[in-house]
Amino acid sequence: MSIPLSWYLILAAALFSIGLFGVLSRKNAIAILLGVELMLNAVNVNLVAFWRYQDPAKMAGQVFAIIVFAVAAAEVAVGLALIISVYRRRKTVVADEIDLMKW
Amino acid sequence: MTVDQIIFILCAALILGSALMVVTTGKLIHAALWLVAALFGVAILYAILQAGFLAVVQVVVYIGAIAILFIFAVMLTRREMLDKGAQTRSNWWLPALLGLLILTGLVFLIIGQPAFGRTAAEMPLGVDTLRNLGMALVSQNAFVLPFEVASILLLAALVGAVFVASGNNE
Amino acid sequence: MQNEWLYIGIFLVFGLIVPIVPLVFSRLVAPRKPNPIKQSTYECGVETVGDTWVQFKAQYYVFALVFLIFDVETVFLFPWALSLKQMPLFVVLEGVLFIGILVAGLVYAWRKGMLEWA
Amino acid sequence: MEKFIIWLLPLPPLLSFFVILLFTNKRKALSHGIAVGAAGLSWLGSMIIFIRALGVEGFGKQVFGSSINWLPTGSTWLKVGVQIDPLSAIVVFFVAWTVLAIFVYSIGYHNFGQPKGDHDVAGLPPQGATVTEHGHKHSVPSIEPMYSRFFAFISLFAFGMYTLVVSDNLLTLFVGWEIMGLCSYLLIGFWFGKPSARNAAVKAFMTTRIGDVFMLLGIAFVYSFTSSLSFSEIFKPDMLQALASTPAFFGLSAAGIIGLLLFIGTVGKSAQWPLHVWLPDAMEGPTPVSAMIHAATMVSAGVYMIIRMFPLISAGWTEGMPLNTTMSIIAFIGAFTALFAATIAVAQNDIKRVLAYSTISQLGFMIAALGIGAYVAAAFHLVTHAFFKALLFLGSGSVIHGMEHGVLHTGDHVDPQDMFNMGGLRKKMPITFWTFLIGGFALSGFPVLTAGFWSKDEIFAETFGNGHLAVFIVLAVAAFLTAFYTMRQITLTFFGEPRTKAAKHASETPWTMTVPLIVLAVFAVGFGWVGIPEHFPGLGGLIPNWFHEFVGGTLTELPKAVEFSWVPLITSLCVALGGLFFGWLVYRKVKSPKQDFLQIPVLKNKWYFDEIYNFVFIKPASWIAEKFTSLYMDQTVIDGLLHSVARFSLFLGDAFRNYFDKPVINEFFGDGTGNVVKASGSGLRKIQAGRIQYYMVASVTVLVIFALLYYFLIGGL
Amino acid sequence: MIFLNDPINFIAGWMRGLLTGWGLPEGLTTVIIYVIGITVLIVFAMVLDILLVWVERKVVARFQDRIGPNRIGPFGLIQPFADIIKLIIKEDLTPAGADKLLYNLGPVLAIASVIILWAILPLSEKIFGVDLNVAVLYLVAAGALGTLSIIVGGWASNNKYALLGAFRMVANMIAYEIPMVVVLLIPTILADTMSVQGITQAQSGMWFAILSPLGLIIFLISAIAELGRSPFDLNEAESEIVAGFHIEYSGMKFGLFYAGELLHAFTFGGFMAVLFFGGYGGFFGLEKIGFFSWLDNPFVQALVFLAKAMFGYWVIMWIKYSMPRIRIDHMLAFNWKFLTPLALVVLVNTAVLSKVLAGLPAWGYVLGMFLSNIVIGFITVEILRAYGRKQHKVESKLSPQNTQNQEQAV
Repeated sequence: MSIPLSWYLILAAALFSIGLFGVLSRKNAIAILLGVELMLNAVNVNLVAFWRYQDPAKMAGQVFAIIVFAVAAAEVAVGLALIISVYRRRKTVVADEIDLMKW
Repeated sequence: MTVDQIIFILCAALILGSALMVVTTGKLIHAALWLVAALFGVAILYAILQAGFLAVVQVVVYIGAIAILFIFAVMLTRREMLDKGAQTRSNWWLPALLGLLILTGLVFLIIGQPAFGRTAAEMPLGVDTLRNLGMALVSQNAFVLPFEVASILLLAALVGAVFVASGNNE
Repeated sequence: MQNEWLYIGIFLVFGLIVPIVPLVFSRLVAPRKPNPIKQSTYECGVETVGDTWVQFKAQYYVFALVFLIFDVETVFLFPWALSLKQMPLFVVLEGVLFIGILVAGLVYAWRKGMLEWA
Repeated sequence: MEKFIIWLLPLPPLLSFFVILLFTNKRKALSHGIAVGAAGLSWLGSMIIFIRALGVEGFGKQVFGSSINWLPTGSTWLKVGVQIDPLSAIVVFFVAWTVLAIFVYSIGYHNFGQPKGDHDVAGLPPQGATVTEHGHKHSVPSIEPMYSRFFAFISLFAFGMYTLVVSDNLLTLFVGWEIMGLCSYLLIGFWFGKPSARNAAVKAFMTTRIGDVFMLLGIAFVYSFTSSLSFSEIFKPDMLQALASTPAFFGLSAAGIIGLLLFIGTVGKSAQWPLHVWLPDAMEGPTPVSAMIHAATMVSAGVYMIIRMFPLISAGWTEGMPLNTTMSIIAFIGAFTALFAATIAVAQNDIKRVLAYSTISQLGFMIAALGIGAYVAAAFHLVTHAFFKALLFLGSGSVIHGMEHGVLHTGDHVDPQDMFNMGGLRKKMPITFWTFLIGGFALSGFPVLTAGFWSKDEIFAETFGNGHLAVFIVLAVAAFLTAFYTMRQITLTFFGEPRTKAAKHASETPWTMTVPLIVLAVFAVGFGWVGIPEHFPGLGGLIPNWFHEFVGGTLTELPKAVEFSWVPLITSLCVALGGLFFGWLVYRKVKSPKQDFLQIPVLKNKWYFDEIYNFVFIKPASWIAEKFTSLYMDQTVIDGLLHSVARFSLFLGDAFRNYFDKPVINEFFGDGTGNVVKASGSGLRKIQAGRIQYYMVASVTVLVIFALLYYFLIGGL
Repeated sequence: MIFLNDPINFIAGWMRGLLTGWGLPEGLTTVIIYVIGITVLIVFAMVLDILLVWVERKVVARFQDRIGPNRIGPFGLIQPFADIIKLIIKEDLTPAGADKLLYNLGPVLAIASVIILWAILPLSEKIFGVDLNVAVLYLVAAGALGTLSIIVGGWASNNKYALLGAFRMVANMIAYEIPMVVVLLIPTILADTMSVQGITQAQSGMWFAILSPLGLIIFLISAIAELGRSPFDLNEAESEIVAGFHIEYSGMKFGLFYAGELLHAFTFGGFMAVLFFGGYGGFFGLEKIGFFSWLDNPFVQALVFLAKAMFGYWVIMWIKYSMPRIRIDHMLAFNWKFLTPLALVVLVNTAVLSKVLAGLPAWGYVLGMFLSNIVIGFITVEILRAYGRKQHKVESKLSPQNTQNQEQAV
């Protein structure tokens, strides 16, 4: 393992930023969720990297990573379900046109 | 430059390149597939980090389930096969700027930390990561509560999603 | 440990190369005389009507949904299964509770009639 | 043993909530059976705990409690747990009684056993049903269409209340707090068919939310300082010392800031000025149960919390010293609210609104008492008030119920809540009358007999004894007004002759409603006697001042009882009797609002507070909205610099949305003053395009900006 | 005789010596050896695959009372090679409006997702690619790639039928992946490991097929569904959607899909052998007896394994060629309302019993497991029969209903 920890962290940071960019810049709600996935993965990379570099005997890192899996799954399931039901009513998936929530 | 450093760099290139495609490509279905590529790269990363279980789980959950879900959603929410018009907002530069700022800031901080420069110790022998993970998940003085709560979270997600997806909740 | 995954990696690469080989080969030897009729979409000889967008059933999505949730839950169960031998019976019951919650979701979807196709 | 019971205390209501919600929605009898059963279980548990607590010598030093590791925070654990100390024992005592009373009462109130309404719909109050008895048909009250749902809600409410009381840390306390906030929303808006109810629900929710945000800030502050949330940790003497000595902002100590933030939470929850506006509207809920929840139980939670936090607030303050800033603010707000609400109460005609404002005012008493450091007095008044105010509300509900019966019977559709439509009910509804009388006298502090007298007297004694004359006088006036409007209410409702046909045909309510009244009446009288000061002439010392010893034990050193003085005693006698007498004198002849000389607009319109809010908040907010909105509209054509400006302005608009137009929203919801609403609405609508990404971009921008600022100004992350 | 007892390590050791002798660095040597080993393994798999074409055609012919390929070469053994040549020199059409890259990616992924399974397939105690400690999940992961290949292929064809076929296939695969994954937990629990070697060795005394017959049945069913073979071949469903997701594919690309399916079926036969029939071993302790010690020879083991795998493959074929296609709504209902709950029940049962019976002697343990499975199976059958009777009444009332569902089922 001749890879310094910082490489992983920087990679994760880059992934996170890209995901953030996607979330902020995409029109399509589904594409926004794609960005969210990238961000979540960035988090996971950090978790696992720290697990490996701190103390592999302590499993907290991996456990949290798995929890993040669960969270990501839940988020995707509900998010996409919402998008689809909105699409059914309003025939659009463009985030800007989904502004029912004002007032 | 050792072997695993080369592997890491290739893998990082794969991840970041695909990630960029995800957020920029015009065709949504391609974005979803690029996401698959990026996530696969992350799985390789886990393998390099000797978290084999997570590597496989990454493939099973993300590529096997989440990506499929995305593709289904894309296909269910399109009127024609090809996406027309720009997929990116007119003022995409501001998010780009923000992303760059955050990235530079983070990199700056990470470089600043000498502690992050270190490389990993060899995996201690006789540590069965997988079994430890199982133990940690279920033993009372560790993470059994998150373990159960996760199932409740997933239950909630399932119920909520099914309820929303079933159109009859006017 | 590392080497196992190296092996898998190489295997994956080869697994991708192997099928490409015949494709390339046939690309070399096979004749290529495309024309619009050949390339038209095949619909039992009938002209294609409309584009390929079909209103798919949301059911597909719901199944994918339930599948996703169950998939993640099973991922939780594998470490549990591996820890059974070391742990007391109580741990088994934890897992059973976990599965019970799992089933509650299934039952809900069932009751909601989302598992019906029509 | 106790530990288990305490852990289990909140559970039965929660279970009943889920069971009713999921399974027994159709089976009305089963639903209320489950709910009442659950409440009974919790009641039993609470009583056991209480008795055992009494048994323990020096209970304040050795409390019941246990806690578990909940969340691993780095190396340490975030603990959650339960604890019953003297204070919470007392509170759990009255909570158990009142909650049980509500549950039983609701059965009768929602006309269980009556036929289904002819055209009742879910979301509207039952309209009555026509039945044919031996030939001729006449209309009777009909059963609530959402009967089971109601019991589910109040079960959840009870769960929240118990959680809040038994929790030994701010976290679970806050959880219970928020659950009750939700329940108040659900119950106020229970008849969501009525627009007024809907708006009142939103108003209450929003207003309390403001308080909660600050409270959450306070909690976070506590955690960041003490890295723990459990009371036992925070209240360690050295910890308090540290908090009191650490300077924070505005020249306040950390303890002061935290106390203030938490107090704002109380202001929201206990409807203190300036966040009092929601409580009167909360009376839209099913009369009177949700009203009773909001008036007798839930709002007590706010006071309970702030009393609980007293050691923190008074950190570095010992009796006799001048008050520190936080305490003075609290004292001021309390006293002011007490007087202010009392003045409004005298001009209300809706029987419930009178009680609502009197609640606000009484809570003001407690807050003021706490502010001047009268810990025990505040707790004492909290308990007695809970009992007699519960009694009063249930009584008023009973009155209204009787009136509704009369309305249905005679068919002349007068407002069954307007006191000017009543009169002479004492003959029609004797039990209600007597219990209401007891409650009213307790509220106005009728000497010696009633509980209210003792608790108020103690507050007076403390304020006077510790030389806070201003507070003393204000409270005295408030007390006089209290007695006055109470008597006004009693007179208008029960004495004189019936002023409407409906009142003529009003009838006594079923036993399910009267029995709780009687039970509460007993406490409204009896509970005062546990707190008689030793040196009280005549009675003093017959019963030792048990309450003082018991609750005082909660604090590290027992607060010394203030020495007896005739002045506060005389004062309280005068204001109480005088108020009652004047009330009777003025209103015994009054037949209609016209003869009521107090129907002056400034009071009727609650000092124009809603209008003031409209002016202060809506106008500027909408102005800003217009400006920034136009900027934003242009930003597609003007160059990039303006882009970011517009983004930032969007952030501002967002902030305004959160911190201004929530008051705005709830204000204009509270009483739809139409055109202002339209103006502000159209103004703000543009800025809140509801486009999630703008909000995200804005917040991220601000995040980055602040990060940069932080780095370059403070330097070094 | 060292070669006969441990061929792989023998050759590997020899080559390692050779290469390091040439002065190559350690890491590179490893890589080279891996590459060679992998090449050999994959080539073996592909050749086997080609033979499978022949086997399939022969077997189906026998099922359908025909002779099957018999002209080219002895018993038509050369037939498949002829097929391949034909497929390669056939013109390869790409429909207009197809998504070129993905269109080509589809078949490649399809066969790759099968080939990578061979990396963990233990041909014998000594002859195997790699012994992952998460092998069981690896199987599922490969399945995920397969799902992806289908949806990609179907989408890229830009064809209604293809997309529909892909959708149905994917819905079908993911649906049946749940009981599959749940059932995969059972060998994991019984063997207390996820590595295929470990699972195989755990069965040297007693097959898991006997400890958990229900698990075996569920695995078989869901495996067939995963393969998308009849009775679960809705992806093709000629009568409804012509040829499903590979309708537009022709020439070698189609050939790849086809070959992938066959190899996949065989591979699943192999995994069934590993997970439930003791893989290369599992002679009930027979090999302990001196006279039978030759059973431990790696080549013998490999033969045994291939035989078992072939048996599994044959069973799959048997079912395929003797079962009608199931309607999609029935199929999904069967999965969600029957198979998944049953699988969960079996899982819980196994988990609890493996703890409770742990103290008992071996025979008690086995008996308990087996009987519990029988009981569960019996109860299930009873429930099904009760349901069936009820259903029968209903159907007899409104029989015309069924035809309508058919169209809706698209």
